[in-house]
Amino acid sequence: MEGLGIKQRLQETLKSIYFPFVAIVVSLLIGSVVILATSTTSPLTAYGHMLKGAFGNLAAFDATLIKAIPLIFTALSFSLARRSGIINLGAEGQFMMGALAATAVGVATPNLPAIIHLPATLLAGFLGGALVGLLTGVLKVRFGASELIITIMLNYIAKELISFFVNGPLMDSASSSYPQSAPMEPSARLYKFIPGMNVHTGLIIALVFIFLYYFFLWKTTAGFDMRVVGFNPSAGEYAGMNIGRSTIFALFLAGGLAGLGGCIEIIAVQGRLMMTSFIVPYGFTGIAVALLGNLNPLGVLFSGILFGGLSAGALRMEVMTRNVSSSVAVVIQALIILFIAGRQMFAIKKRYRSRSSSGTSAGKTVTDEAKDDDAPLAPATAEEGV
Amino acid sequence: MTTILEMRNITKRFGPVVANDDVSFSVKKGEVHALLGENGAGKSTLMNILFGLYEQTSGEILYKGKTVNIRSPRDAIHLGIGMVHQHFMLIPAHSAIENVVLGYEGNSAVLDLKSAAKRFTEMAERYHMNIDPWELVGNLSVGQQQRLEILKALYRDVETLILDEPTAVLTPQEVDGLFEVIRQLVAEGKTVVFISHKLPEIRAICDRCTILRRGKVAAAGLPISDIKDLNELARLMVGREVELVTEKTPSEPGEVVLNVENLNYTNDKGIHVLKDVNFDVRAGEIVGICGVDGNGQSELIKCLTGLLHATSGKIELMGNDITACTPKQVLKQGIGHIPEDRHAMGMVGQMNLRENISMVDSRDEPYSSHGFMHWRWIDDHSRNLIDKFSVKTPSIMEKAINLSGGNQQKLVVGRELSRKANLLIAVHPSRGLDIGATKYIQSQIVEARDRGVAVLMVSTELDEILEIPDRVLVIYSGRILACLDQCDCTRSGLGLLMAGIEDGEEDRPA
Amino acid sequence: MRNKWIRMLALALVLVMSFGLLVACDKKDSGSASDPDAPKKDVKVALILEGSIADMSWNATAYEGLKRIEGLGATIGHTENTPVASAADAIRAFASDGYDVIFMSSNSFQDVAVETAKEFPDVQFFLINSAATESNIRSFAIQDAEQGFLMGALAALLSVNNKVGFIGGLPINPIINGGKGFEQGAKYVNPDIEIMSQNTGNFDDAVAAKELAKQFVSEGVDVLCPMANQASLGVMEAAEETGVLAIGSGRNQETVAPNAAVVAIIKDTSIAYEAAYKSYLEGKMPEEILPMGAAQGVIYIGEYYKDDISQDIKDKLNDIQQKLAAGEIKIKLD
Amino acid sequence: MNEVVSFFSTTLRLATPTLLAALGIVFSERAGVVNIGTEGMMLVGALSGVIGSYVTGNVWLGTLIAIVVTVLFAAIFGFFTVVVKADQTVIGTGMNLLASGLTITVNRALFGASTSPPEIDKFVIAPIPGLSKIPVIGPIFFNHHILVYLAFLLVPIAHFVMFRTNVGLKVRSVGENPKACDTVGIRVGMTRFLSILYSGILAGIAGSFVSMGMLSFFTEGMIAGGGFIALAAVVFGNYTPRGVMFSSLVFGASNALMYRLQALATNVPSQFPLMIPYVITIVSLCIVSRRSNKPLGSGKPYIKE
Repeated sequence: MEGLGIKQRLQETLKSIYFPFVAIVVSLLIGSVVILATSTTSPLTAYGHMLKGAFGNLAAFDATLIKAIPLIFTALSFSLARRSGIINLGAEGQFMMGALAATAVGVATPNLPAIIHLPATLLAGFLGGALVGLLTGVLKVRFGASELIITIMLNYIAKELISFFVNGPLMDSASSSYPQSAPMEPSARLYKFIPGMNVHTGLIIALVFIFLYYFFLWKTTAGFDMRVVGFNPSAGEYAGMNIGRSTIFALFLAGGLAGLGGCIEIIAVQGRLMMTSFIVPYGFTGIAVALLGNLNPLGVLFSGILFGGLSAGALRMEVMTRNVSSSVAVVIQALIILFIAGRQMFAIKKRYRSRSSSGTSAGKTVTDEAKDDDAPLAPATAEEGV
Repeated sequence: MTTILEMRNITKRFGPVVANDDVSFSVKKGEVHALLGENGAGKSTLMNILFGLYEQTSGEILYKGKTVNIRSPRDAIHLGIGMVHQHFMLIPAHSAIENVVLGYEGNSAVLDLKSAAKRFTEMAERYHMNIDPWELVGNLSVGQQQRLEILKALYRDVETLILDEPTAVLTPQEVDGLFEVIRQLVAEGKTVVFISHKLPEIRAICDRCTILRRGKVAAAGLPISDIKDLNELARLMVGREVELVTEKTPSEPGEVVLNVENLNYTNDKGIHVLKDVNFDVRAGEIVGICGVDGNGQSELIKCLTGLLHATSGKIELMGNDITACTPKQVLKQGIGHIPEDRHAMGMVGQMNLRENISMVDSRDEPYSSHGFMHWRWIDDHSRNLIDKFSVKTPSIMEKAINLSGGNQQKLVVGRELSRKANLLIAVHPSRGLDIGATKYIQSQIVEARDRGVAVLMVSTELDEILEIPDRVLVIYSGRILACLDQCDCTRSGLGLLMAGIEDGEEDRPA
Repeated sequence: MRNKWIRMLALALVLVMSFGLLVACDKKDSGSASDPDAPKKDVKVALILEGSIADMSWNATAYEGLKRIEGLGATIGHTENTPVASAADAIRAFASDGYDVIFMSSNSFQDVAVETAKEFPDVQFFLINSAATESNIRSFAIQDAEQGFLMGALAALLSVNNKVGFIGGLPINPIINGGKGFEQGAKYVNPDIEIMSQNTGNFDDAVAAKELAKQFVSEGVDVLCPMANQASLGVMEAAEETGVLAIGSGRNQETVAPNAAVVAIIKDTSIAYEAAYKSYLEGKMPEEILPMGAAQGVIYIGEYYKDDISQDIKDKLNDIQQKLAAGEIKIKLD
Repeated sequence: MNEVVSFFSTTLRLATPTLLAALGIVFSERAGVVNIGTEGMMLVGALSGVIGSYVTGNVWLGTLIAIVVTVLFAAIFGFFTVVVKADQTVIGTGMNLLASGLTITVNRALFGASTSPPEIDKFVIAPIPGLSKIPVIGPIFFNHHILVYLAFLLVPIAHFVMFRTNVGLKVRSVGENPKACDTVGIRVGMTRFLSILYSGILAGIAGSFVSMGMLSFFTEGMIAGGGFIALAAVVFGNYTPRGVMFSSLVFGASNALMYRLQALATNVPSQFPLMIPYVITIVSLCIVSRRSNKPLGSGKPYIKE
């Protein structure tokens, strides 16, 4: 940033932390009421377990990282689409289809060297999701159909397709009649890479894609076009950009990111595709991660880790307390989504109410951060001042 | 005459911006009171406070002698205040009568649109305004929409009517009709606040005027009859002597840059918007397209820039057929385009200046190569550009939305002029700008012409049309009615043409 | 003005919540399963469930089994709705908290459990419906097919139209095997019987199960057998409304079908859990996969809800159950 | 013949929850609110209806309680979208998640985890005397739960309210051009908020119809996408009550067809019939989206300067 001193940078950082912090605190407070009302455990104890399970020690952080990886991918998927002016509620289905395509490649060809097999599997995962995104994009652009409903419907269809494949063509014939695929070939798997930790190389891939997300949107012309179109489609059209193509391409990439996440989840964590591989709503949680991260690359990384921690911590909370059910963690997650999306609520509104007679204003308040958001979260109709 | 309305010491801040600074304003019953000022002087803000759309930071309002607390338009309407906004507040998808009764407090739970339409029609006839109450607003002309807006206010029995820049979109003849209505309203004892920055109109219709300059009162309650020289008003409004004319030498037209032949365009609703449009623009000349908004200018420009595709006909740029080109291809051919609405098209408010500057040429060298942006070069280029076009901004990393309207337009104009364009299309280049910025941008356009650029300018402002172009085309209902040399143009002649009366040429001086 | 209102509301919210939290601090934490001061004499047993303990079937009986183990003096803990992706973490969380025995309630967990069990050689793992046996892993296989077989046999015995229907939920292993057993059971009684069998693809959507059941009835099915966890209730209700008979696959399903429900063929996995735990206490755990079916008392015929079932039918069914238990009837599962 | 009767009767029954919820959404959509959270509202309605019926012993009182609770839940949605002006889609998604977590938590806290469903008073089939005896027509149209009749009776009423009354005009206008409404003294936020509450009422009724009419108990996650289908029905029905009725019937029929196919073609993998409603939704959206009554201000919060 030009002309910003250290103090201002610090202020900027504080401002960017303020909203997520307040949102999380308020969510936890309301969550504590739910815990109080429905169990005999003290919320402080429950949250203590949660914190410990998320960041308490290296092993906890390890678990947190593993859970953060798929969320980072679905969050990148939502963020990329959102930056292009599209709301992608389909990361869920794209995630599944990526996993499905990756499984098909990952189990199909034994005796392939990993150097070929692994990239092929990752590519299949990417394409599996990307094609679903592409379909959404084409339907939206060609027929003007709302991507909200299309993506939701495609999520259900993806779920049925998974069910069909693991009960049919991809069913593991060798071991049993279980509705699950054969295990991924060792050559198509990702492994641990830090001694003493369980986190797998998917973490590196996630970091690479966070960088690529940044690089693509801010350093390439295609990404630049996408951001212009996302903020203001008519400006994009005026500037010679092809809105339809940009939309389709954005959904293709967004789908691919989600698909890659699904692929990595299977080849690194679950080992084979099952009916029950997708109980966790990776796609919908990704929305929260993306929003909490303000659609920014580093933001997505940190909020991904936070949500990974929430999930790992919730598990520990459930393990350690007898009667706090995991649904409480779902409630807390939902509350975080609500309060992050509604973070304007916590803005310290100075500039509209100041009745002081001093001529100069106290400079930008936190309100500005919420209003002049860097990300295109502000609705298009927001009237633009005077 | 008694004072009906008094606004005392109104101050309104938007963050660090002070839009109204200790403004006092008083209107007498039964007068037409002009609120005069440049764009951005705070006229609309003040009236929006009066109408309850904004809340003042401090100050009080008295209506009929009583302090009133107007917190929403509902309160204003209760008091008998009506407002016709510059941008019409109508719903195109609804019928005229639905728009009229919308929000009317006398509505019964089940709407009786028939009797409402009867009352509406009687009222319309009284003021000689004919509007079919059952027509969809989307199908009404701009002039009809404005009349509908006035009737909508009158339907609510207002005593005080605020008209915010009512003449901006009207032909001179429609303006005359509007003035008739205003006179009739005053004759019935109603009070009118007339917001404008057009001095002749003020003199024609208003009794007194209050002048705002940069949010402060420059003159309060000045009787119009006392004013002898319009320049005096202009000086009060701008705060300095205004050069009302942009310096310009006669043009030296060169080869044909843009040639449009028999262009027709029919939109998806099946309306024939452009009819056999023919004209050309030569290097080193400015061709102005003059006409009331909504007569096909937008569509014409969109056809030229590839945003729409003509139904038939041909567009040639430097001898190349660009009729079927995409916007990208057209831009490559060398067209600079200052779009009609910079917020909607010309810029991205949430992006910073350097991004806005690279928006149009992002795919081409030196902005980028092989798909990667060259931010370092763009930064240098951006700094040069904001220097050259005196865009006031703290840095090129500032978001465009944080700039004032004038600086935003300078940014867009600067960007388009700095492109290597053979043809510059400038649509309403000075709309919404103060006189200073207007003159600056106009001079930049003239300078581009002098460099040999062909310029096509669209404007609704007669002052601008009379001053800047070398040739003037008048467009009406999708047809080019006339092509006049600048010296052949008169205000009344253009006015008649803009209203679709082709005989207007007879009026031109010999 | 409105902004002020929002802020006040938000502040009030925060205040109320903080107050709630303060009050909460006073509350004694009686829920925590871990008690660091407790002597290490009692056994700690954990159960990792893939589904919800409110599913009235598979996971519910598993949880019941855990409760039985608690009755034997163990300290217990569980996680439900645990995705495969979290199974390893759940194992680590329990193991590092000093749990001695961990039950994994689904075959989905097999790969993860085998992998993670290596990290905790001192912890005894029991995998349900799995084929894995390692030094600290024992598996037992619930004979879902036997449950289906008994349901099919009884359905065929009761059917007047010679047409019986099986409605499964999510097509996962126990359900699929149950369906296979159902067909063979029905054919065992009556080789000419017509069988309709379908999965709704879902354990949540009771409406789907109910509508599918009604379709079955309109096709002439007169005995309905659900195996769809909580969605089974929909099938029972469909039977009640259409006046056909229904055979439950778990306890409590009959409450919505007082007239239609004949009996429940119960797959009481809690017995299996208890048996496995006992074998652990006794230190006598066979290496082969433990079958848990009719022979072990895991799968049995519940109490008849209807009085008008002839003794002849009851006897025939009991006979089949004994044959299953004795291994005289083999169910093919490929 | 019997099969035809059963097919159409099933269609009407299955269309009802969609229709009820969609008749609520159609108003909130017209007011410019995209209510993705309907799924969650229906879930809340389903549980609170069962609780209400269990506590009061009366299905109507239960429904009333469902309405009250769902309206409170809808008020949270309204608070975030209208007052705080947050993104409607994201808030809706959050509401769905909240509903799924809360209903599980509350259901367990009240009824325990693994017991039999509580016995409640439920809606019974109410054949219309006389009419239900007409062959073919009778069993198809006049042999249903009262809420089925109510849902279809509500269609002309909703149509009348939307297009003939002052309230309807306000609602339609607020979605098209909120600023214009503001300038004629209509409280945009209040209108939107109330239309959200209204959609909450109907989502509550729809939810209680699922848990107490189609079934007689609550199970976790029982709405299973019904709210999203209702949302799609509004878009497919082109934002009019009559259109919504038509599209609800199409979805009802496609579901009925799906069950029928499942029952008949037992060797077709069950997954493909299960996809039918979703595929039909996508295809139908592609067909109608070009000529849409979608309000111009749809999905955008109105921010007054």
